[in-house]
Amino acid sequence: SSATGGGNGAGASGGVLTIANVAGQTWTCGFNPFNPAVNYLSFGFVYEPLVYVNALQNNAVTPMLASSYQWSPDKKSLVFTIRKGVKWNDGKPMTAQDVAFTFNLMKSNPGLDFNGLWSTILRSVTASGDKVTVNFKAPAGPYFYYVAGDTPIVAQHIYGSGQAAKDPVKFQDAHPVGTGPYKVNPCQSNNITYTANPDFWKPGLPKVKTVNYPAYTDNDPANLDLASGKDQWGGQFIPGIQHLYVSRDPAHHKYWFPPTTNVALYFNLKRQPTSNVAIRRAFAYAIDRAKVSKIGESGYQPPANQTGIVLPTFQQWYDAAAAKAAGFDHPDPAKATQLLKSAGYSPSHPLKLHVITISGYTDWDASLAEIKQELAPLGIDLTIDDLAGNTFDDRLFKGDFDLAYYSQAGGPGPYYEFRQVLHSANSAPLGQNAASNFERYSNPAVDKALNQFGQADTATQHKLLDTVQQAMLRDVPVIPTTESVNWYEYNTAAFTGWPTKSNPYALPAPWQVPDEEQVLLHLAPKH
Amino acid sequence: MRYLLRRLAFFVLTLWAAMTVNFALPRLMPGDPASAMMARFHGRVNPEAIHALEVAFGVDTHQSLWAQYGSYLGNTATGNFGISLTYFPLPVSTEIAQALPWTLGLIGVATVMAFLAGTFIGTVSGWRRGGVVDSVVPPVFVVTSALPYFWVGMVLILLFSVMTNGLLPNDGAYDITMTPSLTPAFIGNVVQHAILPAATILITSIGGWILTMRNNMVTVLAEDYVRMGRAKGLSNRRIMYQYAARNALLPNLTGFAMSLGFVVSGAILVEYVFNYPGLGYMLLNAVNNLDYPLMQALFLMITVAVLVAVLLCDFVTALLDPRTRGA
Amino acid sequence: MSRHYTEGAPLLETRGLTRHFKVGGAIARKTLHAVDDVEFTIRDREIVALVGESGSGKSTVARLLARVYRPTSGEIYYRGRALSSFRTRRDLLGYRSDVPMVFQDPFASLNPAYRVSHGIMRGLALHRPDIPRHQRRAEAERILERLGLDPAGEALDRFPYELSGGQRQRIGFAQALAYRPRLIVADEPVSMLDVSVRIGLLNLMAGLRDEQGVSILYITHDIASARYIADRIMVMYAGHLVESGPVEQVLQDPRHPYTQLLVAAVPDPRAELTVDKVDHGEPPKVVDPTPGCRFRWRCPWVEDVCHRITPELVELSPGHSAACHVAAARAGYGDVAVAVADSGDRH
Amino acid sequence: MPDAPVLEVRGLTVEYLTDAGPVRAVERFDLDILPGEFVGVVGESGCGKSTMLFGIAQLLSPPARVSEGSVRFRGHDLVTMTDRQLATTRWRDLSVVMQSAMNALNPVAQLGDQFADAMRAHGERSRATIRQRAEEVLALVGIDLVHLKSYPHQLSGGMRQRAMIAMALLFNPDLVIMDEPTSALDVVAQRSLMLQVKQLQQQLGFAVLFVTHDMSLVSHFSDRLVVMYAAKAVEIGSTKEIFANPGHPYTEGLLDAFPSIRGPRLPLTGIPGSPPNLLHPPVGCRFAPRCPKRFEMCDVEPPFYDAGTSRAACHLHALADKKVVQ
Amino acid sequence: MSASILSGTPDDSVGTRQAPRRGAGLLRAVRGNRKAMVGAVLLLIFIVLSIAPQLFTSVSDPNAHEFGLVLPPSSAHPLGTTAFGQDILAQLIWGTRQSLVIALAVGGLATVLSVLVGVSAAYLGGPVDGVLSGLTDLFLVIPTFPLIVVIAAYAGKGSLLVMIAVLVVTGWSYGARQLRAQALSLRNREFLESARVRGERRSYIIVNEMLPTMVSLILANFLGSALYAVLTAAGLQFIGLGDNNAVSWGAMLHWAQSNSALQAGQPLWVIAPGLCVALLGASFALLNYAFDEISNPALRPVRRPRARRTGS
Ligand SMILES: Nc1ncnc2c1ncn2[C@@H]1O[C@H](COP(=O)(O)OP(=O)(O)OP(=O)(O)O)[C@@H](O)[C@H]1O
Ligand SMILES: Nc1ncnc2c1ncn2[C@@H]1O[C@H](COP(=O)(O)OP(=O)(O)OP(=O)(O)O)[C@@H](O)[C@H]1O
Ligand SMILES: [Mg+2]
Ligand SMILES: [Mg+2]
Repeated sequence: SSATGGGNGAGASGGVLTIANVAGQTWTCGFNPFNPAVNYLSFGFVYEPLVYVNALQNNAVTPMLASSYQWSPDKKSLVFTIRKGVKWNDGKPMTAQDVAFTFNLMKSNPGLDFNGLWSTILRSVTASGDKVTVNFKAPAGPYFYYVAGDTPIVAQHIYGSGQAAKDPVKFQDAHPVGTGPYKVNPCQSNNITYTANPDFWKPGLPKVKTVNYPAYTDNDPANLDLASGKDQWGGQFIPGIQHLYVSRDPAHHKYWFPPTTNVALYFNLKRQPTSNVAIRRAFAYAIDRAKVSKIGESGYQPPANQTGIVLPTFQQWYDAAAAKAAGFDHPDPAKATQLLKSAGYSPSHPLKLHVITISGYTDWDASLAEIKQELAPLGIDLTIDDLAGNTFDDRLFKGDFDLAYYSQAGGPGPYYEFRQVLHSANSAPLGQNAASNFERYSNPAVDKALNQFGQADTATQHKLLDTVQQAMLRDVPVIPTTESVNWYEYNTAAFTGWPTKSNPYALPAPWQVPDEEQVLLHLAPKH
Repeated sequence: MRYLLRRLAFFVLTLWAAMTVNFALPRLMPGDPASAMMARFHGRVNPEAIHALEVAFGVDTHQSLWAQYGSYLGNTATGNFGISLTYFPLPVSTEIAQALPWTLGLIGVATVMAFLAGTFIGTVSGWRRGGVVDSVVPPVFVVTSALPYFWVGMVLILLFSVMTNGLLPNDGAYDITMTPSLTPAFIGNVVQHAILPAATILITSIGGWILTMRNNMVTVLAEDYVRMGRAKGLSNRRIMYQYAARNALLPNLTGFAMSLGFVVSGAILVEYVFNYPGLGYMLLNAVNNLDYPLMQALFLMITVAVLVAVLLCDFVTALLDPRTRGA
Repeated sequence: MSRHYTEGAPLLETRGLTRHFKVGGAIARKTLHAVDDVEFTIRDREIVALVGESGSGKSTVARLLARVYRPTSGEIYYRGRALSSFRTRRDLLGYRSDVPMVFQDPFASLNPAYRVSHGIMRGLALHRPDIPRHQRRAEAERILERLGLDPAGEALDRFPYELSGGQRQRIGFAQALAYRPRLIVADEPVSMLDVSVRIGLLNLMAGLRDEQGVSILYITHDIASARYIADRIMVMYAGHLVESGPVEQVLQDPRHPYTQLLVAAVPDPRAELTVDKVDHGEPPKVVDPTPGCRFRWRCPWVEDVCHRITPELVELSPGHSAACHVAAARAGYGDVAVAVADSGDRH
Repeated sequence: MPDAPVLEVRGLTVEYLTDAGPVRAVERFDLDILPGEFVGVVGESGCGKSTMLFGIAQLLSPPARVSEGSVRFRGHDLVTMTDRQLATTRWRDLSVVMQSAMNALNPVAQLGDQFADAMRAHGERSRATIRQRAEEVLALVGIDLVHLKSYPHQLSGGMRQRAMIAMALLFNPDLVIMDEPTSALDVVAQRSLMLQVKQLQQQLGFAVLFVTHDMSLVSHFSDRLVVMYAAKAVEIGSTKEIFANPGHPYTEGLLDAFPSIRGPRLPLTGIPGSPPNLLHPPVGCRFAPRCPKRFEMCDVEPPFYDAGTSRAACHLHALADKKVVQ
Repeated sequence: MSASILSGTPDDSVGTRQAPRRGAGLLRAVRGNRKAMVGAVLLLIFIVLSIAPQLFTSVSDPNAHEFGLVLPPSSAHPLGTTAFGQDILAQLIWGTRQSLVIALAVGGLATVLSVLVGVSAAYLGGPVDGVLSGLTDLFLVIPTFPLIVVIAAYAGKGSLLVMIAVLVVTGWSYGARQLRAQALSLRNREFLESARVRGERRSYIIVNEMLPTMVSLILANFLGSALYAVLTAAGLQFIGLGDNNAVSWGAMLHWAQSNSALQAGQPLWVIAPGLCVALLGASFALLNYAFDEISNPALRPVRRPRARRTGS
């Protein structure tokens, strides 16, 4: 078989690209694009969205299966024009019917609807001719990303019959039939080989004809294979990356870690004493985010800022003036001490709090250890409780914590994360599951700003998010400490066209769905 | 025969106990598969996904605890361990079937090798009591038997892989780019990958066998029947194996069965250190991924493996020791 | 206390003393008849020897008397009072101090973790409340001196392994003597000792009887030593008492064929070898035995009746009894046995 | 040369190397055994009887070693032989019956296999011959042939001892060494086994070296008697004569320690005191500390005196003007 | 692992063999045994380190991120620093305490449990024995480590107490089995019967007559459980199921592993704490083995006579 073509360090010759992404498991050879455990193996490679939305370039849109789209003025209806001449890789034509089918499949199978579109916003999806009309229950500007950019389109003739129709949730999809640039050919538990789809609708693409996706179960071998040049596209944390990776071939071994969301300390706002804003502000003054970033995250994840805007990714949304005025941009232990004193705490009478975190997230453990050390001399005695994942969730969702260390999914812009973290609709009383507003923040002004965001024009949108940032600075409901990044290492020896800081045409990690399709379409062998 | 029946009864009882523990554990803890799955994707998926997951896992319809216990026992007995979270939607049994051969291959072979080699060295050391071998063996192997498995593995990695620029592979069961097949190249690759982890198990577990075998030998050698063997003019080889070693082996064999649990425990860490795709590694991965169905099935599998080995030892003991047959 | 006891009753008497053991697993449960229907008496100031081959139940009798085991059936009377009526701890302690036991193995019967004084001092504490604590040691030394252990104080502070076998066995007797016993149950007290010191202990036992009036049940399989110190001898075979009587009489004129075999087998350097027959007899079957004489497989005199009826102990001459159909018949009791057998009301 | 001894032991000395220093468990032991002779060795527990036997048979294992002396068996010195040379002599010409058959039979092998073992070690290959010989010797000692397939734990103590003796007779040896073969049995079985040994010995004509601590046991069976005390022989002579007329106070004491069951009931005294610790044996005569007849000379180690019928190592004979031998 | 002299057959005492006595005798025996000496000295060093770590390092909070990151060994940091800027040597020294506490606590508690279960099973006999020894065997065969892992995964990371509890629960069975065997062999020993005949109560016999004779086995058991505890705890901490924020060798190993210390050129971060675990384990194992030798002279090394052939 030809599956082993990528090995032996010289993978680049012959245009074989090998991906080093630690999945922590061997491949199940299931490619169901709706299964979040494996969707990064098919969505982007085989399945495609209607459009591509670039989070790094202010949501710039690239048409994919939809050649164009049109919003209604009230943003309650969206019409896609489906690209002509696109074929499923089994030779059948892809039509607007397939698109409508995909959305309606999600409607009849909530187990597929991972963005909860039907339960929150979708009203109906219908096809006629080459048009697909999507109707929303409410103005749905921010949902464009989920509907158009984050929904894989599947074929009706596959998912509408047989095994797939019976239980699409548990459907393995061993031989995925999609429109994307690659076909699975073949899949083994230790390696997936993707070969170029000759009938791909963008002629001449992809230029890289074969992609190997080995199943790395652990970081070390993936790191080694990247370092040796055996693999060209990496997506994980490499400790001591200079020593381990870059120095092996400084000319070609590169990395870029664009941040996307915040890692934050969530306060329980419904519990004493964390409901006391003075104490929260004391935290914000006390924590040296730069040091947390350096020690806890080896400096790879940059320090966050109190506005909640991920920098530099979402730089244009940043309310720099407000941030400066608030004074959280550098640690100020004196202020923290004073605030604590006003709340009645001091090193001799310390404030004792527990922070919960997830067992196994060692970088978070290290960050928290650093935070704990920074707070101790000021009179805050932090105890770190490492909890098993679902115990953690249970307590986080129900609000059973003083502080929690956590990070949310976010989206292509700060709005998404703000909405998740701050909107009161995502909150719940203590003891009941909150959706994402775990600190249980409730501020009508913020809710209103977030609600208006969908219909507003760009200038207004900036104003609205300024309001939110000011609330963040004033109320300190959460403290962003560091910024989660897209881990990305790349080797320029054999391939060109990599996304870079100066050409951020997509989020660059190989596991970033469906951005990886854009990268694959940009890459080209050097010779 | 009665002896074996008794052991069989014990086997069944232990198995039942392990299964019951397994049943009880998740029910004592918060959460369900959907939230566990959710927890796996921290920060990666939209919070709305929880609903999708609950549907996907068909989170428990309300059944009485006894009914659940009944269907659990039934399912387990028929090899139905549920659906893995890590490998959703594959059944756990499929995953285990993939890992089992590796564990049996590596740990089984290494453990049996350690046992055989240890028994042999112990035999020789005990036989030549006070000789050169015997003056070195006890202190050295007392120390090696106290080494932490995972640490030995890491030291070996350092010596034979990191410092020697990958002289021996330290990761996985075979090169990730190879296709499993029965070709010499692939088998050679597998063997190469097995060297370091096997060596780790060997180094850390052999001491125990050597020491107990040596001590048994020393005890047995003082027995009159060994002297009798010499008096009969038998060759040393024959006395050593037929008379002394065989008798010294019997208590060791039971010890072997009894301490298998310890060895397997250590081997789990070895698999972890070497990312060896066996049950132990899978177990720790399942722990990291909060894959409870997989975890439970693995724990049960490992228990069964140990129990079967124990049972085998019992059979062999019965075969070698006529005294147990009547008992 | 003595008011519970019957005046004039023998010191110790057993009636139908029986002890069975369950052996084998739960599936194949069998009953081992270690002691069956044994009756004897021991009087004051008397050494009674109990002999018999290995496994015949001698030690079991000793343990029954020392209340280590409870009888399966039958009764032991101590000075006329049934042992089963001793219920309170006080009563029991009283009996224990009157009837101590000396064990076969002088090493095994002393706790290796303690100095040898431990057993004696505990015995004094339990059974001699009249002696105040601080005088116990003096009392212990006194006892040891009487047993010929010199210097007593030093011996008391030794650990068992520091003493020779003979010394240890003396400590064993000292423990028993500390209670002021009436009857010492001595289970093969000298068999583990070297020949050269053995006789010294036998002399000691005889001295205890003569000087302190202690009775001793002396269990042994060394018939010569039994003859040396005992007044009476009892012979056990396979859980049954097969012969008993004054020691000289039994040894000069053994009535039971087993006793005859036993006596003939005893090596006596001062006498000629008398037997030249090889006896391949196997140990008797005491697991689920069938009625009949248990010696019948080895018996040169075996008759039909021996297979059917278990012989009873019959007094063949004053004080001398044997349990053998043939011997009884020869002594003129045969008709009785056969008559009883034919009437079929035994077994 | 019918009268040449089968075994000549000269100055045999055996030491145990212990932490506390060497323990001489057998010291300068001399003994000749003529063909067909039955020699008994008596002595207290721990006086070195077994050690002496194993020293002769070259069966000692560390920490014991023969430090001096020679053991000439049919003219060849066993002490200097190699393992290979020893192996051919063993069992074929010189066999051993151990103290406890319970431990001397391999618990995991059938009786028949253990018989076959010995025969194969001496070059017998034919299964039929092996089986036939095994049946013959079992019949000699009166054990049912079915027991060839039995494991030791399935036999009674007496049967095991007899099986051992049968095994010792597989090859018609010249000398059978027996270490208290009856001590685990009760009197009746003991007597019966001894009778059997005696009968076989007379029938087959091998010599026997027999060790026991029971004086009375040897009295009827042995032709010659060796009395050991504290690692040394103290008296050697014809059994009958020694019993009639002991030449050493220790022998006297031993005889005095056995009550008779037929003679008059006499008070006996035994021997006061206990045997010496071989790590620090008394200087001079080792029995002196316990000896009722000790006198000044006893501080010097006594040589063997010709005490008329026997040879005894006691200075009393010097007083009686007896000659020193060797 | 073997019967002690205290329960040996009478001939053990014959002649020159020296049986140990409690107290002074035991000490003397330890001093005479080289393995025991090495083990004892090692243990002593660790005990001293754990009692007074501040005497050996100037760092008072070894987990503080107060130094440069990933410094190579130097006179200021003899073993270098971690990726978090912690002094490795200081962490080692301070980490001794937890390992030792776990070892001693688990060793002690597990031994108590073994004694309770093993001795009562043997002494009471009958159905009680059946149940207790069945339970013992069960705990013995069920592979404890995966069980602990599974439990820990459900229960979340344990505090020290949870860890000790889990190790005790899973670690007592081996000892209980041995103690039962020994107690069983003692049960019908004549000195116990002698005590019974003397009129002692059952509780007195178990506590005052039986246990003292099992001292050396109990001690061996303690050492065995301590060894088990040290190794298992380190393993658990290593895979991240312990308290990662604790000052312990296991936590050090965990951090080293999760920072790929081997690959990243910081082998000392892995080697040093592992070596400490190994040394502490070795000290227990050596002592344990030595006690075996002391209590069973047959196992002691012998001097092999050279001069003349002596058979084998
Ligand atoms: N606790 C017990 N459980 C089962 N069987 C027992 C027990 N004690 C004794 N027996 C059996 O009872 C029978 C009589 O034993 P006992 O010890 O009384 O014999 P003995 O005459 O003292 O023998 P020996 O001379 O060997 O001491 C033997 O068959 C023995 O195996
Ligand atoms: N392994 C040993 N190490 C040190 N001394 C030993 C050893 N074996 C035996 N001895 C000593 O050697 C002496 C002789 O022992 P041996 O076994 O030969 O005596 P024995 O006469 O056969 O005694 P028994 O009648 O008890 O069998 C004893 O004093 C004993 O203490
Ligand atoms: Mg008895
Ligand atoms: Mg001997």
